[in-house]
Amino acid sequence: MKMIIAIIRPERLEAVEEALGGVLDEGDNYRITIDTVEGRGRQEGEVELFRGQEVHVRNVQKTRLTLCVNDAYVEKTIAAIQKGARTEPNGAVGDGKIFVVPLEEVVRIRTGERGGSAI
Amino acid sequence: MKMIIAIIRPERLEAVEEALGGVLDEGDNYRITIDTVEGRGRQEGEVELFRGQEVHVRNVQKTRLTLCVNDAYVEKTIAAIQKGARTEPNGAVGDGKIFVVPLEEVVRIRTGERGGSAI
Amino acid sequence: MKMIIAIIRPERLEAVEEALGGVLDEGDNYRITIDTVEGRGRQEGEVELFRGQEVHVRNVQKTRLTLCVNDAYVEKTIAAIQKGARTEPNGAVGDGKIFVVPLEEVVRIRTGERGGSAI
Amino acid sequence: MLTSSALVLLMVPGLALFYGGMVRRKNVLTTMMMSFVAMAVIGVQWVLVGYALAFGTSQGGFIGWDAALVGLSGIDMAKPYSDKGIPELVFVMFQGKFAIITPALISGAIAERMRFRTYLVFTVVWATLVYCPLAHWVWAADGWLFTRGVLDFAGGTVVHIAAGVSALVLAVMLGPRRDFKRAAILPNNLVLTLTGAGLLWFGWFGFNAGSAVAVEHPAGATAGLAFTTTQSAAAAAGLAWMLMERWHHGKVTSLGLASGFVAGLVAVTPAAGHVRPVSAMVMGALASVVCYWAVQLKNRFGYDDSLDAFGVHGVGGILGALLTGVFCFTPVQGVLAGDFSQLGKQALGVGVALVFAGGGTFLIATVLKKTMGLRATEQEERDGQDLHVHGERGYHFDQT
Amino acid sequence: MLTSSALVLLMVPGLALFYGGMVRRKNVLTTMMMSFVAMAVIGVQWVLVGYALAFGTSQGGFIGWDAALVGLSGIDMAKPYSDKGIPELVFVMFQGKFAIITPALISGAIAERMRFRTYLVFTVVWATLVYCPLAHWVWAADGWLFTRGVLDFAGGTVVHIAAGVSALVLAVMLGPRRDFKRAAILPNNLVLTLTGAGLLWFGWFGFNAGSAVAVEHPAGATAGLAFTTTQSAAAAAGLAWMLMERWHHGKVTSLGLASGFVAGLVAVTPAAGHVRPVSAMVMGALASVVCYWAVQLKNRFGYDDSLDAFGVHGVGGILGALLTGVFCFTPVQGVLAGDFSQLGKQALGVGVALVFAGGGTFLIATVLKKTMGLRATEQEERDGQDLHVHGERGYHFDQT
Amino acid sequence: MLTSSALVLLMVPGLALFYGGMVRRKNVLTTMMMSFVAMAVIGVQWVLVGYALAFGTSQGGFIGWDAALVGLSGIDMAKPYSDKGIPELVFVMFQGKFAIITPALISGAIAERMRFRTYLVFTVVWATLVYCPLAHWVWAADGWLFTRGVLDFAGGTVVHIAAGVSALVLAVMLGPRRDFKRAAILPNNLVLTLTGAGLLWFGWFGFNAGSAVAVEHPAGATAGLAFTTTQSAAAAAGLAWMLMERWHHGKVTSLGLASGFVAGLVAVTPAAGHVRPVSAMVMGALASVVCYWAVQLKNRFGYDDSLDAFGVHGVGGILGALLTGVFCFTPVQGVLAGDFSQLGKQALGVGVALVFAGGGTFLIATVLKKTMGLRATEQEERDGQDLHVHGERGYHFDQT
Ligand SMILES: Nc1ncnc2c1ncn2[C@@H]1O[C@H](COP(=O)(O)OP(=O)(O)O)[C@@H](O)[C@H]1O
Ligand SMILES: Nc1ncnc2c1ncn2[C@@H]1O[C@H](COP(=O)(O)OP(=O)(O)O)[C@@H](O)[C@H]1O
Ligand SMILES: Nc1ncnc2c1ncn2[C@@H]1O[C@H](COP(=O)(O)OP(=O)(O)O)[C@@H](O)[C@H]1O
Repeated sequence: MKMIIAIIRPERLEAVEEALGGVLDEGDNYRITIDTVEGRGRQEGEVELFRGQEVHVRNVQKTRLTLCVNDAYVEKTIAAIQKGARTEPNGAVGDGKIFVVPLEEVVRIRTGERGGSAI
Repeated sequence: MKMIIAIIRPERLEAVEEALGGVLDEGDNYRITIDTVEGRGRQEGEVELFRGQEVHVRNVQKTRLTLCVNDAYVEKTIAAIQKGARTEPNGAVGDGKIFVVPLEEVVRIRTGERGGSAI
Repeated sequence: MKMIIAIIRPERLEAVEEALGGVLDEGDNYRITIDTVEGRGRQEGEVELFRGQEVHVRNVQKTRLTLCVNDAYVEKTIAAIQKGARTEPNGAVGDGKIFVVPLEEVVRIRTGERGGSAI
Repeated sequence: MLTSSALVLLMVPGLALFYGGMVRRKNVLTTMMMSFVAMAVIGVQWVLVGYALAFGTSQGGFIGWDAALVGLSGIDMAKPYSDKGIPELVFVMFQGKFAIITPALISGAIAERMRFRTYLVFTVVWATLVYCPLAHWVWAADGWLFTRGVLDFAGGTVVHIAAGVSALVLAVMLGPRRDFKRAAILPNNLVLTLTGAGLLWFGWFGFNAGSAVAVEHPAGATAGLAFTTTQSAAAAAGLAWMLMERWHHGKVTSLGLASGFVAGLVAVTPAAGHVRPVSAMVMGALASVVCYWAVQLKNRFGYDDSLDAFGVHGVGGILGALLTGVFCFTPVQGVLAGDFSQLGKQALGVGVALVFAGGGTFLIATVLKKTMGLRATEQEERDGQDLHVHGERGYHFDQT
Repeated sequence: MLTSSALVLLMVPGLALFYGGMVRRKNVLTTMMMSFVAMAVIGVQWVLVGYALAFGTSQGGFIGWDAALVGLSGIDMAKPYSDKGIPELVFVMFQGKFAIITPALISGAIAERMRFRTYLVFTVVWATLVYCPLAHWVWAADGWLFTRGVLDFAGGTVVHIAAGVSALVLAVMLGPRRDFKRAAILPNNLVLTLTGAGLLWFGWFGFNAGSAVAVEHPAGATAGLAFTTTQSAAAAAGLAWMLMERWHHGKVTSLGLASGFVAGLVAVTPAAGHVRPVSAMVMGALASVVCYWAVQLKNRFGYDDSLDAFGVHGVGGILGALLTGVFCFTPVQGVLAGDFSQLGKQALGVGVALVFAGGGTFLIATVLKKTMGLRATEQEERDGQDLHVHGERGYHFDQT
Repeated sequence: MLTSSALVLLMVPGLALFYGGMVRRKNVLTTMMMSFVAMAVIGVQWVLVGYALAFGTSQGGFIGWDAALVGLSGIDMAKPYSDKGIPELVFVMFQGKFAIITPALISGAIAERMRFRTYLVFTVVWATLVYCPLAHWVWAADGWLFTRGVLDFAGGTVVHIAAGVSALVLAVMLGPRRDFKRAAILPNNLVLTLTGAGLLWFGWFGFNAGSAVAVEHPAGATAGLAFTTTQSAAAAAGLAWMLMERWHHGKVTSLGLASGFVAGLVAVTPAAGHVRPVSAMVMGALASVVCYWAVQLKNRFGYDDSLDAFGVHGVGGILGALLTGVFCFTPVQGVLAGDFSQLGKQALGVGVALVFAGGGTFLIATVLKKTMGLRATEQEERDGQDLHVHGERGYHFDQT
């Protein structure tokens, strides 16, 4: 089992959700956890104005997705995220990254089930 | 050492905190990190209204707990979270999950201590 | 590759960012993901007032940094965070912790690159 | 006068913000609605029957009635009200604003747990059976308390004492919120509360200065005096609350400053056109000190007056009504001039309001408890009423 | 009268809050600015030429003009306006507020997607070519609709119908937001919307009661009546919308209550000084019911009137104008008294406003579409206009 | 007049929102309190001694005093003020609002770093030693600047120049915030700032139109003129600031629009009843251009006028006072009519205000620096003063 953590542009969330719905078994009810983070990378931050003065905000708002999946689904999931999150046609700086972390155990609180079937 | 990540209902946080206080050594000063996320799973999202029109919000607000513990405490911690987070009497869809990730190193910034004693 | 997760005081972020800029190759463009969490540990929470009554808030606001780095950079990164995040001169309760989790794979969405070079 | 009515109307959003800022995010809308909805339900009730009950021809000093006033249909739009020189409709509207704001004040005590629909019904019934008679007694020319010389310039007794004691009764009957004293319950948005306090102060000038029209027309000297005492009392009260807090906890809170302002405004309400500016300052300062400690009582006795509707409006109103008997100098003299009789009359007014409004609320709430239930379900209380009752959330800051 | 003008000014921030709270966080500033900016651009336009066009010497009943009114330079500051006893400058300012608020109302239909600079240009052109003539026709002593006896007490036709139908035309021409119906679009901050509704109600008293000056001076009976009907209609409408929602979805929303208030206020605007309080309540309640269903239409027909500028102002305005012909009793009698002629006149006014404002908007927008483009870029729409157009974000809650 | 006083009071919450929205979240409450607290402390000071010092019997044109005015005890509540036909108490209250708002304006320069309790003391001392004398000089019938013919219709010199220059002196003495220019400091909530600007504009009508009573009673032509010029200047200034920004950065910010409004209102304050509407528009537009560049100076010279109290109020006030000498046409003629003498008088007023307020502030702040310390501790500045000084946080959006 793996925990897949992806950092994407907020505006691509819609497309990623659609792509995920296509590859994961549960259809539209696939499981995911989402939060909002600030990212810093190669992408330039925003410039805001305050009474005629430019204020450079180094960090950019990003959306972070966390999906825990069984090994068989890892590549499918990565591919779906990539497909949805990439800016057409060739990708752009700031499109984000996908990180894969090993996952040792999963427990479904409702039933107490563990492992692959609980995921 | 493990990093235990649990996604629970916000309203159960109180009960989980109580249960954790019972099993962890530090009593009420056990260590935890908490943030708020949006979750999607088998649970139905909220329905809100906007001028007579139903708006379906697919995602549900959840609370995410992160606890890093020594191996000996993993099962105790899981049990405590399960106890606190489960909707009586038989659990309900949306009660959440617990994920366990391997943790290779811990550093306490204040002292520079590492490993199990720093946790 | 490792995922380094650090919980620090919000007010030390500035210093940590500076220290990281010094050790990571990309200079000021090193990559990081930041979010805000609530922490509970040895540190006392805040006391707020509501019409003459003290309200104890157990949790403290903390900043969480996530940096994914190649193995060669792990110690440098830890050292930089420690340097920036520690309250002078001897550290204080609440300075935070650094956690290191194994990272199995990285994908750069823009290019599809994987592994160490994508990080 | 029309301007005054408009100002008083602004107190409703002011109160909604004041209260709405103090509750938790999950209840911000329901708390604000408890104020706003009074504009709708009492707004209709007042035109239909409320005005007739409060200011119709007196039936023995106990209640008003005039079939012609139902729906205001019998009011000649050009007819001036008694000898005041203003059209009666203007008077109806001005009084209507008081009728609207009063039940809304009560909502502060029951925030975050009262069932919304029961609250609505309570509001209408209370306005009809408690507010209208009391207003008649104190303000109508033939009202039995008015004829006995009880002074209530702009609603200390009718508005604040009545609302405050009813709030206390309801809070006790409802029981505390499920996590009262257990969890850290903190205001979701004190910016709203401060803004609300500002609007309340602004609107209060309409309340107090506008009430001068009951005494004279065109508004002039008395209105000026009422304006001055209102301003002075609020300022002194804000200062006193701040000093109180500084001494007690070493900090000066913004909620404290706002609460002080409101306490001072409440206390000066019955006195506004009757006392001197310096007396008003003393009244305001005293009100802050007394209300500050009254608010601490709830922790002592364990009732959950969520936003201190009783602690501020009830206690401040009682104090103000009594002190009016002490400091008044026009049209009658008070204790300060050696005359204790007015104080006695004021005490009578206070006593009657406490017993009548408290008792009335108890009866109404008992019936409602048996029929509709007073309290929100536990799930509603946990998740917040905004989502369950209104299908909304106050803020959606995370949408992309 | 000055006070009334000030109150009407407050409707602009009120509207900004009302609309600003309903959009998504990423567009909160641009939506608020669409209201505020009217204070700047129409504020200048009105002084320069707007007043001259609307209230200058009538050129055959179709448009006003007086070179001396350009920049208001020829107005003797002490000269009273016609026989109203108020200085003409005061009248200029009062009317100017109407000219400011009207185009701002339109912005509700095109929120979250119209190009900001095109909106600015549209606003000025529309105010000059659509609003000023219409105001002249309906309100100037020689205006051709006025002389035909069309009643529009405080702007039902000139303000609400004109803005509403223009809003609809623009919304259709712009097309829906890119994620309309696809994504869950939820209001970022209903607290703002409720507060805005409160300020609107407050300001509306200036709108309606102040308009009484067109009838009499000093303001008295008519102002009192207008105040009472305004209040009654809003209250009844709020209540009706709530009941509607309760019946339809089992919930009572705060946005619904606020929308009901506004719908009632819109409907009573043309009627304020002409109908009885009880009639106003009926008008308000009917307006809520009709607007509620009108708002549902957009889902049926697929146009995206983002914040229901047409659904509430357009529909409410039409209904109000027609019902004025039904319920009016002063200075003329309506259908209720068996006289259908006023209803006919009202229908004429409605028809003219619909055709003229709708057609005018269509022409202006067509030209602008060809020259400047009506719509924000897709990227701006995705990220929100706040950042792209204004270089700002509404909230920065995460800074340390 | 009472209404005007109430409107001016609303400027305090307006200013609190305007400033409060611009600081970082951690200081939102302390910044808002710096405005609100003036209602408490100056509210009391004015009744006790302030009014006596500013408007008591003149002691040689330099200061007023009347033992009978202390605590307003000697004012007969029915006595009209001089020949204005309003009760003196009304005049006291109207002037009191100016005394309250002025020190609050200063807080914009020192936001996010001045010690709160020192600010409180500063406020009272400054109001007594700087504001009251200056008000006496410029507005009292025997004030030495008044007798020399300096025009200051509604406080350009007494309020805005005095506050602005004092703000600059304090900002320089305090030094910049610790992360000034280093970190990205962004406004926590521009919605508040826009709302505040709206309330300020609304209140400013009270400021300017109400001041007409100093000239005539009942308010009429002059009030109408003042209202018109106020409106015109603000509109033109908003537009000019927008165009300026568009040209400079290619964007049009909401903060810019709001700042333009305020700059225009400031500039027209001394001129409101003395210039024509078109002149007011020119003044407003010029004020925006000049203030825009003045605001950029702080980056040049490195002082940290956090929210531009000097850049907008100081510079706008100076410009407005001088331009009054250029554009005035009633009761005296200005440069435009070929008469340079009024410009000289205006320059005298400006010079005196700059030297007196600037010097006075320097002295007071020097003493306070030695005794109480001007600056918050570094920890307070880091964490924000809300938590340390007030034991509160502005928003708790994360509670469940
Ligand atoms: N090594 C990393 N550690 C933590 N976060 C990262 C890392 N690399 C990228 N990110 C996150 O991903 C986001 C996108 O990265 P960026 O470098 O802008 O994209 P790209 O890979 O297209 O150059 C960043 O804003 C940051 O939040
Ligand atoms: N595989 C997963 N990956 C990421 N998050 C998950 C996963 N499974 C569950 N979650 C999180 O847990 C929450 C509860 O899951 P849900 O399926 O509703 O509960 P249940 O297991 O009772 O059916 C979800 O909202 C989601 O945030
Ligand atoms: N074992 C842990 N699991 C999860 N979070 C932790 C753990 N230990 C520390 N933290 C986080 O780090 C923060 C600082 O910890 P604290 O105990 O106050 O510091 P110190 O190590 O200096 O005593 C906590 O608020 C919490 O968010």
